[in-house]
Amino acid sequence: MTNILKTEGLSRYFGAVVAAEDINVTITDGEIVGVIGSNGAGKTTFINMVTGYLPPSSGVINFDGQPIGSLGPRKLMRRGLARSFQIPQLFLELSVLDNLAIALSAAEGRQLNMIRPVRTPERISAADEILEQMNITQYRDEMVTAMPQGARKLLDIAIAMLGEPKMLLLDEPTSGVSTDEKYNLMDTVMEMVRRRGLTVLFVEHDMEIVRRYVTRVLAFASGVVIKDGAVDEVLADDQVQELVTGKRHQPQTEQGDA
Amino acid sequence: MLTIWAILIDGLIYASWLFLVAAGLTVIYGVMRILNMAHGSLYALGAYASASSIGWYYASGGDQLWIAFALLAGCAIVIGAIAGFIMERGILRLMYGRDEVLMLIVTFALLLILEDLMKLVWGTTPYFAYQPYAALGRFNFGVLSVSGYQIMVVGVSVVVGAILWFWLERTRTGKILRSIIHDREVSEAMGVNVRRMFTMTFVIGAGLGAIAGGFTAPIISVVPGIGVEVIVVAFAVVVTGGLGSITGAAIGALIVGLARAASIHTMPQLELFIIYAVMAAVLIFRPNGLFGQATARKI
Amino acid sequence: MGHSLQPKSWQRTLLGTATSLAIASTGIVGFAGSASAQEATFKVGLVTFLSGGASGPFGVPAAQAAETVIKAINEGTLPAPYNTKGVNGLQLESVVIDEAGGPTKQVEEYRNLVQRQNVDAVIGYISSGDCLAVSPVAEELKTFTIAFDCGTPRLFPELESPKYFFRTGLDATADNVGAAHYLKETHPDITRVAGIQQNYAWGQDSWNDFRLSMKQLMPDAEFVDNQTPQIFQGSYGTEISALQTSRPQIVHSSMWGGDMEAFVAQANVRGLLDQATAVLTTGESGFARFKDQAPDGTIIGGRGPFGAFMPDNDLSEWFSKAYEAQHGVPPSYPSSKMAQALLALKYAADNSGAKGKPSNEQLASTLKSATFESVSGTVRMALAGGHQALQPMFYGEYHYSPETGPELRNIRSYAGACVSPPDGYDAQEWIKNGFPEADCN
Amino acid sequence: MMRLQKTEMLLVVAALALGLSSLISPDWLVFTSTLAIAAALVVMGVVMLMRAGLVSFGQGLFYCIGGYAVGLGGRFLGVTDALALVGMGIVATVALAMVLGLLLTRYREIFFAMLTLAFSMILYGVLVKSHGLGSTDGFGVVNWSILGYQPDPGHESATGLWLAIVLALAAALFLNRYFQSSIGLACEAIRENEVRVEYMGISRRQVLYINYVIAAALGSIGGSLTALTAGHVDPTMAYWTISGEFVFIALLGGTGHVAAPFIAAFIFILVRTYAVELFPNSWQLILGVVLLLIILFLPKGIWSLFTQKRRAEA
Repeated sequence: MTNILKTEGLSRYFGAVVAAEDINVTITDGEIVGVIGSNGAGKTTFINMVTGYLPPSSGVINFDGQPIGSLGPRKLMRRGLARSFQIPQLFLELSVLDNLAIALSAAEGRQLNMIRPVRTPERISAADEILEQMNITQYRDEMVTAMPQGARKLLDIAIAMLGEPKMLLLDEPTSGVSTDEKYNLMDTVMEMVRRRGLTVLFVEHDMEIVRRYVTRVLAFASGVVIKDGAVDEVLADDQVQELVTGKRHQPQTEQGDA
Repeated sequence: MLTIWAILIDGLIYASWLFLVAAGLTVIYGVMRILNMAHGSLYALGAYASASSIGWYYASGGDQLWIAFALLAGCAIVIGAIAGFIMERGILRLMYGRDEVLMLIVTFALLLILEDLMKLVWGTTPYFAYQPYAALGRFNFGVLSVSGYQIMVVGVSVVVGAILWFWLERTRTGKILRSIIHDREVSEAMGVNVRRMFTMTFVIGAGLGAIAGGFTAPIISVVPGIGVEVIVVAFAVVVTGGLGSITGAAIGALIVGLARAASIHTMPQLELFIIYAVMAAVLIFRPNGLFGQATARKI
Repeated sequence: MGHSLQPKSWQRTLLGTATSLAIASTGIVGFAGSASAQEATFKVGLVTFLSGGASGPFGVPAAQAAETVIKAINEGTLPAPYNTKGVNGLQLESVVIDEAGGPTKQVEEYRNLVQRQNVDAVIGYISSGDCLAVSPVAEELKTFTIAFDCGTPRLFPELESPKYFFRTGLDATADNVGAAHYLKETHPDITRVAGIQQNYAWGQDSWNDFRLSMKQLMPDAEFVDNQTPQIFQGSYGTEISALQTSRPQIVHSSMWGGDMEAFVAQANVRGLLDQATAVLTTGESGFARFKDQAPDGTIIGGRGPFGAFMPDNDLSEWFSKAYEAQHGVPPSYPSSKMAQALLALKYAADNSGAKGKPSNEQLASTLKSATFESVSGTVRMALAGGHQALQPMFYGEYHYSPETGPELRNIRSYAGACVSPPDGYDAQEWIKNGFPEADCN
Repeated sequence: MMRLQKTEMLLVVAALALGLSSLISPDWLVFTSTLAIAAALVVMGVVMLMRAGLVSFGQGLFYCIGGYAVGLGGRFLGVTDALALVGMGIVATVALAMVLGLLLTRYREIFFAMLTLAFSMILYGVLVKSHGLGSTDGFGVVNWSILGYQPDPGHESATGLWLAIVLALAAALFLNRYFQSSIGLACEAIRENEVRVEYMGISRRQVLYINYVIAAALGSIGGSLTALTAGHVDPTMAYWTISGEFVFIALLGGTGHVAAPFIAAFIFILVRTYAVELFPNSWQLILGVVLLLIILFLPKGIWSLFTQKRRAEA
């Protein structure tokens, strides 16, 4: 079992605001790790740094054995680091099929073609297959705007999984999804994850989901990892209960990385 | 040495004029995210209003300078505000939420319309209201001379700038406006009546454009097309300084003004594109202008 | 861009647009139909600026002059020799087109006039660019065309063997050669000369011609500065200080219209015109409006014997009266030049010897090298192989008093042969070589 | 796929129809059509940029270079073959666009618009200053031939129209494919959401760069055709109001389909011609009102009238 992701002294400040401080995390291949913490605890900041969207103020990130240095999301994606988003990042004015078609075409990793149609038979069937697995086929030719939140989340995650990533970061996959959809959604996602044998790191507010799907948990509070360990142990921790699973909330600092 | 003084003086004078022209543009953009191409037409409108009113006043035997100035400023502001109100309520209102650049085109259409409307109202013969300009005489520094009126314009633009700054930074309305500038959704959520603020902002911005025209009228001869000439220059200033920032507009105006004065005194042949060169140069090093903030999408 | 609309509204719009398109298309057909069959009348296209900065000082006065003259032509109320109704008996009908939009658009509009509107002749063009672009088309379409104002000396040199294209005015060379002559006679001992020109071809050509002429006529004069503000800039504060720092005695300017008037007013207030005398090659167009803004002694020209420089004769007398009666102001030079072009058309038509409507060929051959009476006196089409007028150039000093109003003093005229290069000479070469074949007495 | 083929066939048919109509239609209409097609080519470029979410207020830059390439090539290099002249324009334009593109692909929205405007205004300034090229008056274009065939006087316009049609058809067929292609779609994706595009592993700047350069080339072709047809070039081609006109036409047609720019250009030029003629004093007003109505009722342009139905089925 090798480390796939390793951060050392990872910190990020927005002016005086501490968004993340001295985060040292090691994720080994095949792990499914949950990240919990109240709003502004630094979860998304952490993911943004790891995926190269947000340069750290200090610290080192190693992915798959090499430091990511100043690589951006694009280069990291090519190295096998994919992510989904808290707010699904989709092409709203394009059809669902086109969203997948462009993603598939990008995932092939070749120079984009300017004459051959993006909707090749192969890509169409591949897209249909994905829509099948996510059972959102009915939206195939709709614009994304026509899809409910849950379906958008699924599509967002599906797109993240294209291009054979080694590791997948899910940013609050169930936020904004109705409680009855949640579990189907997570089941579908986890099914696909298992089939691909991905390492997953996912941010989650819903402790039920966390209990159910992860083996290990990182608890964030005001930018610091206050606890890192097995699910039950972490969720049982008083500090965690006070700062995270409790009702206490801190002001939004995530404006910063916006 | 002489030239350097000349450059500084002329640069300052031109900069203050630029600021007058650009202020309304940047206020409107800052709050409403509309780059108002019709701003030039509002400027022309103000110029026509003040030129014709002053012309009428002197023609009917008036000779009180202060009345002339009262007329000049008054007519310009009033007509500008009215036009602004009509434009905002009549047309822009129907377009809110549309793409930023589409709004640019909408105001481009307004520009075309206003240009012809003004022609229908005022005809095409030049209006010439030189009396106030002549009345303030000049100050001589050796061979150099500065017209009193130009100095007054400098004063006017300083005052306008100060008022704007106070209004935005020190008043309650200003606070609300800044909240809108910072994040429209949130302030809407916090129950700010954004639409009313928009109307107010646009009317004020339009008024500013008209004032600029009003105070320029006595210097120039007011003819069709003067509006179109100032738009791009004003744009350049505002973009250089950073869209939506009063300070930016002021600094941008100074930079452009001095650069232009310098080129006219030293190498006149560059004058035609010095403004664009400055803008391009600034944008290359500060992609959002000197005081502009980058806005990235939240994820 | 934008966002989708509700089906209802777009269906409505669909209908709306469809119908409007239908109307438009029928409109086209309608026009195509009505365009032909214009026998009883002679249809002339008038192209002049109706929008933009050139409309006020030039375009509209010219259009108003056309209105006045065409009315008189059709009523036969012009003085002799034009006291017959219409042109060669045909009522004159005019189509007015805005010259704004640049040469490409003007070429398009010209073709529309000739090929769709079926005009029998075209009179117009203030912008040199438009003249240069339209003249070859006129020749290609074999349509009798008179340029009434545009001043570029390149016009005929670039149009080899013109047949249908005429210019009833002088080109810019004459303005500036004339100005130099006037300075030599009236200000023999000046040494420091500066200039301020709008930054485009007209300004650049004018300054070149003036500079070269001065080198010939007043070799001691030194050129201390030339400012080139953008056209329609309006405010010239910086340029004026730049000029002041170079301490000129003469400031030559080919600026026209609002720009010229604004510059004069500003330079006057700033004291530049106390230090230096302005020479305004197009100053006449501001004659009626300067009031006390132009200091006495300011030297102004009218691009020939036009406007205030019109000689006293029946035609000019009639024209000044009729124009002022109808439009409230005395005619400025663009008005006179338009009148002259229309008179040239009437002359060509009346003397074409044609039965009914004269052909383009008849009109062209009649006007070629012709001599006709005009508001500016007797005009000889003696340049460019008979396609351009040869006329004297006038300059004078502007004086104003509230009582008597504006007046011209110390007017001097220079024979056409003195200020215009003979055929076969490039204008600038002609000046550089010391005005060969010029006849200045 | 099927629809694609159909579009292409329709384009070819339309082109042939237009070309043949030139045999019967009056000369002014032939001339106007040629100018409309030339404008449409430039507008295609504007549309390409719009699909990527960028509005250029400086497409006149390339339009002007195309025009001047024709003028200068004929005048100073003695080139008279129309295709060669157009080609020179394209080469010059692409060279410049490849430099500017490096910078411009970093900018969006207003800043892109203003920078493009600035660059074309700088060219305008340079041309106005270049006295040898006639400054603002510009200069005439020499009589041109095409592949050795010298159109005899009076028939230039017909030949010009055919040339325009051929070039425009080629461009349209290419763009039709391009819009369906990976890069074409990537452009729309960038307009919609750049963050996702980056996370997909697509280089935004590379895509925008390619898109920008192609758009520039189209602008140049349009300029060259205009110069060949009108027989005159002058700096106004680079003035910002001209670029504004192209944006105007682009909005009029909408970004929905390659045919839209052509329809829009025809409508625009006809509306303007009749407005200028019927209301010589207020034609700008009419254009303004038309533009407002379009934006108000057809935010996706005239083409949206045709597409509403297809969207539903597709």
